[in-house]
Amino acid sequence: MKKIINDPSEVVAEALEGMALAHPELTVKTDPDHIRRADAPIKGKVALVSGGGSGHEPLHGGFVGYGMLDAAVPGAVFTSPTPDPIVEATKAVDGGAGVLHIVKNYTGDVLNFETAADLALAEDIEVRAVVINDDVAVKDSLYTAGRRGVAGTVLVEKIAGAAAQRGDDLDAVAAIAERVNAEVRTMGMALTPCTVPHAGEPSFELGEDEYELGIGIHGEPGREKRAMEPADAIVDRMMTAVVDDLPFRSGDNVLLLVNGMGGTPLIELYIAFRRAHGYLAERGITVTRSLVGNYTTSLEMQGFSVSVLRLDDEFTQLWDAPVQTAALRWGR
Amino acid sequence: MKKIINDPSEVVAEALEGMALAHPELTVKTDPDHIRRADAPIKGKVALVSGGGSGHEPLHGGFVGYGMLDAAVPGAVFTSPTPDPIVEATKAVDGGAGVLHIVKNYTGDVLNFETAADLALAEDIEVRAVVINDDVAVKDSLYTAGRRGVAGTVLVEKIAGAAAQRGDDLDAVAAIAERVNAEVRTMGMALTPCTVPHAGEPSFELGEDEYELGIGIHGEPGREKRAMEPADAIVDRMMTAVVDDLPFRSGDNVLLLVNGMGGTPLIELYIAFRRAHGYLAERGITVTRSLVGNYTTSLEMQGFSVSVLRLDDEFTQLWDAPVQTAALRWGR
Amino acid sequence: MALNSQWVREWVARSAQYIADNRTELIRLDREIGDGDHGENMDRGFKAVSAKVTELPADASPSDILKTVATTLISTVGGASGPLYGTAFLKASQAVKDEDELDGAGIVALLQAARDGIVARGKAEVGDKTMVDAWTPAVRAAEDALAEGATEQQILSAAADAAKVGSEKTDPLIARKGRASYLGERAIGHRDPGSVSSALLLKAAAEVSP
Amino acid sequence: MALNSQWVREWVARSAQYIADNRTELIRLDREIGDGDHGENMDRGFKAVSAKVTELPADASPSDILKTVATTLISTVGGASGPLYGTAFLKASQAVKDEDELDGAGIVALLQAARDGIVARGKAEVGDKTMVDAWTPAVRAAEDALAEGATEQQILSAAADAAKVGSEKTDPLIARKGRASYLGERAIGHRDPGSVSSALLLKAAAEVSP
Ligand SMILES: Nc1ncnc2c1ncn2[C@@H]1O[C@H](COP(=O)(O)OP(=O)(O)O)[C@@H](O)[C@H]1O
Ligand SMILES: Nc1ncnc2c1ncn2[C@@H]1O[C@H](COP(=O)(O)OP(=O)(O)O)[C@@H](O)[C@H]1O
Ligand SMILES: [Mg+2]
Ligand SMILES: [Mg+2]
Ligand SMILES: [Mg+2]
Ligand SMILES: [Mg+2]
Repeated sequence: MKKIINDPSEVVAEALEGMALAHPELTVKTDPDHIRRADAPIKGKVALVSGGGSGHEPLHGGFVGYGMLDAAVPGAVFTSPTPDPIVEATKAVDGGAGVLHIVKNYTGDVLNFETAADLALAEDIEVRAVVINDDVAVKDSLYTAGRRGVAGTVLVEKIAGAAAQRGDDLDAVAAIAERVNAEVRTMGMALTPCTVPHAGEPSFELGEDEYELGIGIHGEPGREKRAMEPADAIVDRMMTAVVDDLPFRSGDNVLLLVNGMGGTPLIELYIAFRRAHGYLAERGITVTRSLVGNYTTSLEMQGFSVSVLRLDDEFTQLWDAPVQTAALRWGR
Repeated sequence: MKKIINDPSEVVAEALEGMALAHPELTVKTDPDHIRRADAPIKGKVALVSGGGSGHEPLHGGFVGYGMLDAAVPGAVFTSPTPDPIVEATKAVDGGAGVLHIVKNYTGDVLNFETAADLALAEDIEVRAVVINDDVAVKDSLYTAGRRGVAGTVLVEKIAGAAAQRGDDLDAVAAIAERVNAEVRTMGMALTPCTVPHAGEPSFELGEDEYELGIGIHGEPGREKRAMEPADAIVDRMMTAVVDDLPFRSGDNVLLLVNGMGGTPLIELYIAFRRAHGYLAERGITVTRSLVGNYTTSLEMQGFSVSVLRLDDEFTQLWDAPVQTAALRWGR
Repeated sequence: MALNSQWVREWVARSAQYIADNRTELIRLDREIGDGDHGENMDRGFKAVSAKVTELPADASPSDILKTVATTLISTVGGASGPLYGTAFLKASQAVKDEDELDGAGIVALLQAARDGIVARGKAEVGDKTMVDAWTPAVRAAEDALAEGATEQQILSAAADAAKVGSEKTDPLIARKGRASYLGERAIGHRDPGSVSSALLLKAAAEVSP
Repeated sequence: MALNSQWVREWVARSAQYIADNRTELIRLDREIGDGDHGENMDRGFKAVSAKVTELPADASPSDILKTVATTLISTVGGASGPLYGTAFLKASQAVKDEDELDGAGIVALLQAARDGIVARGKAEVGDKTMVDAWTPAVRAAEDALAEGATEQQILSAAADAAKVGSEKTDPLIARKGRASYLGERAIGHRDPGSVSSALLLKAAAEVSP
């Protein structure tokens, strides 16, 4: 394991220090760790708080700012944060209009955010939670912990963030977040595993001509190992899983996100985007908004995910609305 | 070699197709390949054209747009483009006020841009070239091809692009570009090599506890292999080379860019940023502007570079001016 | 021999030691079918617990100590295991409230409460390949031992042995809760890390019991 | 025997074949001290050259053919070698303008012009570890052979042999031009890829000479 780190146990703390130094427009707190808008709390605005294990950067800290999150709570690498910092962040950004927790669907995240919400409620803060579960690689059934929350989370945070910024109330913001979650589907793959700093060894093994299909964002093994094949064939497999699931239909307008896992060069993401776009076009589905880059990563893993979100006019407007965060910015 | 590609010889063409589909605000031409602002040529505005081998994405295509480049010309992976597409792009974006070529200092790039400039001149287009050579890892002497152009190029493109956008004439834009180049210094390192698609094998070898110091952006071996050490020690070595070179002095205000090589997780870049910032602070040098992310990459290489640019009020203003490109965007 | 607060303190200390000793193994197990952090999470948590418990006043009751364990685990472990073990110790603390000494019935009540807390939070059943597969057989064995008139030490030993067997029995299972459930059949052949840490905690409890 | 346009055509075809055959080796050499694309660049270029030359009218002169080689290399190779080889063939084309047949003096003039073109563009001297280390000894050997009254074939063979030796002599050098110059002493022990491709081109020229 070679990494640009000092002490494995200081990775999150030192990265937060770096973020604080690089982004004076953010307030970065340690003990307990959280990142929030320097101008929070904003009176009368619904506040959005998200969080989860570290190692997915820029998720979530890179999405704190105007038009998106009010605070992000990073846990240890790939480990849900504990309730304390979630409560702390929730209290710090509540502007009196309530707080929406955006939680990726993992047992740890759900349980810790639940406890935090109970504690916040005990201090008279109104909290609602939306649990994101966009990953079609995992069967959602009685026999699993349910689908995982992956790259679709970014789309929920952007669109719900814009709704909060325009002044929607807590019910409305929560409803929009739920609706985005209901309309987005994601599937991922990996060429290489990743190594959690404190573990020191790769999360799984892959042969020189294998890839892992249906990977999550925690270096967990995926649905199946497959023999390596050309980009277009891989994308087609992923898109079939995504499109058939909702299902997306001819005539739909969609946002297409091709998300790098952290170690994939941008040139490859564009090659994947090309085919994903072609796949949709062949089915009469029109890509009206696009995003290509590293948004929800898994440390240095090489691989990518495709997310498709069905857009309506409101989603499109909220997507286009100004956003000013470290990792996503336009309109101001 | 595992990559998200189809045919190694189609990598650049397919990635350009992907870019065109993802960014309708760009005009992407093939045969010969170049990317330009859809609204080019802009009458009366000095046009900026850059280019070079592919594999450094988002450089240069990701920096085409309002306030930055008017066109980018991608060559094959790590191979300078030939003169034809450079001439084509130059003609397409010339708004009558002349064209500035921003060229990274490699023999191939310099020669091909020179030929292109001659050919453009023959068609009565005024062309000036600025050759970027910010890499302190290479000794600039009679005995080398001179310093390489690396991540500092992004800063030149942004600041000169803003000068052109505010209406400066060709002499003034060229002078500002030269001045940024004179005030910026960069040094890079790598944890892993990268693999050029058509080569199929890694560009160099590195042991499990070695890193390569003074790496360029073409997978070329660096100044020396060193035993792996903590991030802070690595950053200190790089910063010493950078700071002593100009030299930067106590009282300077600077822009600090920590640039990922393509395969480095953002969390590690922030850890490096933290120490680079600390190193400067200890020497009385103030970081007033920051940039952290993958801006000038070397395919999937793991590693990073640090660039420091001495800022004056004009540079700061031009840096802050609105920019709207695929990879750098603010203020609109 | 009835167990007092000294037993709880020693249980905590021995648990912390076992978790530290097995940190790498728990990481390895979690890497196979999870995300590779269970050993790190638990070690971070029990190191914090050890420190906190040492700071407690000498007259802290078993319930007080267990409550400190609970809140410390909740605020330091994170992940799925943090809230689950946190709830377990919180419920255990409530089950032995106002008791200075725990007899066999007290011990069984403590274990039942812990197990019920885990099930209430995590909704897992036996066979779902989680820590419940260690806890439920442990509780049953403890109940049986109590019915047969066993000593406190024997009750805890029975629980610890059953937990270990229960944990081993997770090997052939497909998981229905937690991260391993994403893997479907690929989870077969791997032991659930949370069941292993649970068995370690119960082993510690038995070993320090006089 | 004087050489005509047929020789130039065959030279091109044989060169393209040698470059294709040595593509991987040129890539390997360039990976050691450069950026690993020389074989790919040259192969792309000479494949294009072959196609273009085939399309030329049957009565194209040596100069016409060499000019097509030049412009095709310039517009397809890229990198450092593209403009350098392009200029070399452009100057060679100008040196044999209006000649249908090249005698010994014509061949030497062609080679001199090519070498001078490379030096004018790249500013490298012998010993800088570039393709000039193949071309300059080749030109000298050709000049000597001409002075000694050698045939066209002998002149080209002398040039080819000298280029090969010159290329081998780049092994111990520190580079002063091109990417390998960034490496300082680490370039020692590696052969310059451009000198190898140059030696291949000259070998092809000699072999197809009747
Ligand atoms: N719903 C659940 N009920 C009971 N135990 C669970 C449940 N989900 C997960 N676990 C336990 O938690 C363990 C994993 O803990 P840990 O690795 O620390 O958290 P995470 O899965 O969040 O990384 C699993 O091995 C399993 O025993
Ligand atoms: N200034 C120069 N003069 C002569 N030859 C040069 C010069 N610079 C580079 N070369 C030649 O070019 C070769 C490299 O070509 P190539 O790999 O195709 O281009 P690049 O270096 O741009 O990747 C070197 O091996 C060397 O022989
Ligand atoms: Mg975890
Ligand atoms: Mg090259
Ligand atoms: Mg885990
Ligand atoms: Mg090369």
